[in-house]
Amino acid sequence: MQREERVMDATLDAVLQRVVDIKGSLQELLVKIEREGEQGDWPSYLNSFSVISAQIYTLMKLLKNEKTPILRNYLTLPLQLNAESDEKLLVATEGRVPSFSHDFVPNMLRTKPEPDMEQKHQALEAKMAQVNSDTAQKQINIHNRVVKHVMDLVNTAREEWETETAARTSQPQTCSLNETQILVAALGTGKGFKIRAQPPGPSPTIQQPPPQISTASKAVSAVKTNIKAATSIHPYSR
Amino acid sequence: MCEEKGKPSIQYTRCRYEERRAKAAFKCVPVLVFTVARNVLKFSRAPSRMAAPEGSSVEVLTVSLNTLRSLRSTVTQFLKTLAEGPKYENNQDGEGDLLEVTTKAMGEIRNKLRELETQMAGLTPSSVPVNLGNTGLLSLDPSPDKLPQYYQLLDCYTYMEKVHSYSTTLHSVLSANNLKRSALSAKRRRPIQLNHNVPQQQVDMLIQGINQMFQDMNLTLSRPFGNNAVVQVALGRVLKAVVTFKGILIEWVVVRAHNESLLDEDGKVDLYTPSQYKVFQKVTDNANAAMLNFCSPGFSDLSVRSFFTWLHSFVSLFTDVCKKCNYHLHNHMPPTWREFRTLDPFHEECKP
Amino acid sequence: MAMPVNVPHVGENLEAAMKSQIVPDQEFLLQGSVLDTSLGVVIDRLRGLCDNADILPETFHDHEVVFVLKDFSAMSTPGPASQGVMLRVRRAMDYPDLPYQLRYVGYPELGNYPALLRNCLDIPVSNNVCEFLTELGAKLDHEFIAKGFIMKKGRIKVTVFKMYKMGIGMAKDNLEQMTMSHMVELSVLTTKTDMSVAEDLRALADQLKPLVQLERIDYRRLGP
Amino acid sequence: MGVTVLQIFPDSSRSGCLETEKLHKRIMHLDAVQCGMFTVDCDTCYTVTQTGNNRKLHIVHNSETPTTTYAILDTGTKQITLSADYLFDLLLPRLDFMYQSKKNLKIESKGAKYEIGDFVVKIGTVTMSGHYKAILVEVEYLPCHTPALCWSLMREFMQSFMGSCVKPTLPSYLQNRLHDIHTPQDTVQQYVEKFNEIREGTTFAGTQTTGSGS
Repeated sequence: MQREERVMDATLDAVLQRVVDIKGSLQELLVKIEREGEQGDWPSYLNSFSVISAQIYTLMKLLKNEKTPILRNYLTLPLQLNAESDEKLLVATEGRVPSFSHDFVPNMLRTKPEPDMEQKHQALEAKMAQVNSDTAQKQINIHNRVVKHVMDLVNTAREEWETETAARTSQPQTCSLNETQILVAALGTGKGFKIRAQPPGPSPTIQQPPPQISTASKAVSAVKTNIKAATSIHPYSR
Repeated sequence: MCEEKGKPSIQYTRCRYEERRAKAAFKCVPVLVFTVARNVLKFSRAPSRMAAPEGSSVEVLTVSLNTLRSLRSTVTQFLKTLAEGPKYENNQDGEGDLLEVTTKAMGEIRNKLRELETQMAGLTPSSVPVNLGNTGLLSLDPSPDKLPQYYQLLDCYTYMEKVHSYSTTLHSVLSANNLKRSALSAKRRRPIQLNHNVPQQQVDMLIQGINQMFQDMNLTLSRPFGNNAVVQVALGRVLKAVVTFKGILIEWVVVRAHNESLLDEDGKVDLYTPSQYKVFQKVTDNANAAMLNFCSPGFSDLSVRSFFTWLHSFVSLFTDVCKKCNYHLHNHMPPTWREFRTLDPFHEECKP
Repeated sequence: MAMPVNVPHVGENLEAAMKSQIVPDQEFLLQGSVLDTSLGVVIDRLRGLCDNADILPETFHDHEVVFVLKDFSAMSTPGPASQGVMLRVRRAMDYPDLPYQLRYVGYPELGNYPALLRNCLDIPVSNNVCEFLTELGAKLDHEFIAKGFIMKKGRIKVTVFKMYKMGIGMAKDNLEQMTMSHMVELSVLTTKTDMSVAEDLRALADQLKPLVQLERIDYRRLGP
Repeated sequence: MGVTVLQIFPDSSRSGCLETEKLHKRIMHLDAVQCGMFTVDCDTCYTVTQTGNNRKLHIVHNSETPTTTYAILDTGTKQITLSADYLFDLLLPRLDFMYQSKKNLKIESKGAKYEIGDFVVKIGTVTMSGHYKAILVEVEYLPCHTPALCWSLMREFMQSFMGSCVKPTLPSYLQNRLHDIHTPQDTVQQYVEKFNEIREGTTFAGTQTTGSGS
């Protein structure tokens, strides 16, 4: 019993901490929107959003954690109901809730269903009493079958959808290091450009005297070797 | 029995047929009305354009205006009948009556229209209608009451045209030798040509002709403002010029150096910016003077041609020496003046 | 004496500028590449990040000819004389009226900079530069075509382009692409005294992160 | 940019300032307006390699085109003029393994600039590493761009204040480019030509009464 309570306390503390974090980031974002408005920096907005979504994600993860007791199984019991304003509560909620009353938590303090809900409930009870048990059983069976069918449909749809999103979230390759290196080398040293088919003449757009081309291939080897040597000698590095 | 039954049925079908025809007629009424109204509008506008009618046709014009008026009233009558229904004077069968009245009215309209058309054919259009260019689109303004720009524009053009025609007539009268009767009558017989309002083709032809006259002078014609031409001149490697036309009259000339652009930053022809060089500022002044000197309303083709011949003589602006002082320079200027007839170069100060 | 002669001539101004180190001759550079298939995504992302997001990015189509200037007769001696200097001539094929660009790019500097730092001179020149360089003693090394987009964010220049080898006869449609990727370069020109802008460069690179890996790559350390 | 003609003004007194003073007075009589100064300077780089072909690279700046550097390569057989941004100067130290400048050959022409109508006259005193060498007069006629068209006109103008030292024939440089459009490069090349003459002439260019225009 003791242990369970301790776990509960710890969980609640953790949840509280996360919620405070989220609240903080939200406030930050609000202040930013307030202050910068449309002049705001797009990347910084993006940053804020990603921070918030990450925080929400950790909160959800915490709630789904196996060690976390299932909170919905616990009852919340109002211990004290007071219409008068409560100083401590006011401080605890940063001035938002002056008193713990029906106005703020109507559902939690409810002791009876709503009147029309109660009426409906009674009507159904009465109807149930009238129906023959055989027919009732049959109806229940049919209903179950239908529900099961629908469940199957939903499940298959979900599976399909999940595989699809999984395929999408696994980032497709957008860049390749190998290609980057090839390109950088080509840009830097002309590697890949120089080994080329001998053009029949000077390029028509930039005027070069034709003898230049024949010597170009000779220059290749020389430059290459020098580039390797260059790693040790940096004439222009300061 | 059979016959008796058949007869009413035939009658009945005839009735239906008439009815259908009438309905069909009514259906096309709006179209017809529209056409008629448009024609009426067109005709009514046409006479107002005839700014300078020939004396003899005034009567015809009055008659046709009268016909036009009666045509309009008939159409109004017809539309009124359509709107209010026929007047039940001998009202037995309503629909037949309406059909009858409208067909009658339409016949009358047709007659009037035909009459007007024949009269219109008798009228000779006074001149080429003013080519308004894009401003002509103003007439499409659906609410001219708010901004009567189009009509003001028309008035303005008409006024200008009158001024031009009067001045042209006056010019021919004044330039004629009054002592000779024959001169006067000969001038009167010539159709008066309005120089500022000529078809584009005529200007194109003229400029093309001049372009072929000189090898080293290159003329490019454009119409950046609709109807009126702007000619860009490149004369050898000496100078460039922009000549602005109004109809076939030269309005303005700007001369610039060979390396100065004829276009402004937006790529449009720059009509006004003067050259930054003093020589070409002087030449611009002289060219405008020459343009005015050569202008003669009766012989506009000739005046344009002689102006370009004169302008072409500047091909030797930097190489010619002054006819009088035999020097290139006077006041650090080459001879910027060309004599109108002989095209001899002179300095501004050595002008004869 | 007629008049005092005190026109500061051009060279003096430049020397003064050099002394106070305000000549923008340093370039920060980050390089990366993106596969052609993902080009659209990168362009969209960049449009969002860069200035003038509302208009389409400007395109360019350049022809680059690289010359090597060195003493070709004395090949054996070590040192800069045999190593030579690479001089790059760039020409906008889509805007023939623009001046040619002569570009000198130094070797990357050693040191812990956020981005690759190198000496860089961009000199607009008249269009007889190729003839000039040849007569100067330089030899044609290689040439290629670069086609792509250019954007800017503040002082940062962003180029995304594809390189093509020059095909036979160099017809416009006869281009052989280098790889299946577009090159992505972020660069900024700065002075020796102002290094702050490199951080901005890094930040922009981070915004592109999973799509493009932009790094300081020294081409001399790449494989053979 | 109009047509430019460069002329060495003979300076028999070898003092420089006396003659420029004289020109100044004469030109002021022609209603000239003095409008500032000008400088044209020229640095020359020589190939450092031992290989046969000696090339000269002249680096010229003209204060009329302050952001342009002219690099004129003289291979002996032909001249190529490159107009470049003045950043080109920063490139030169990177080429010093091939081309090195000799500081004592730095030569420049400095002086006053006058406007007379559409003419611009620049009277410059040429100094080589600080020593006075000669007087160079540059005359530009702005509205015209082809030497063939306006040479005789310009000759008349130049004779009006320089007298008989102006030869009736065109300078040889312009002779070859009679019908071309004149560019700033042509002006700079004429300067380089004159500078070379002045450098090579062991005596004062001014003492030769013929000048060296033709």
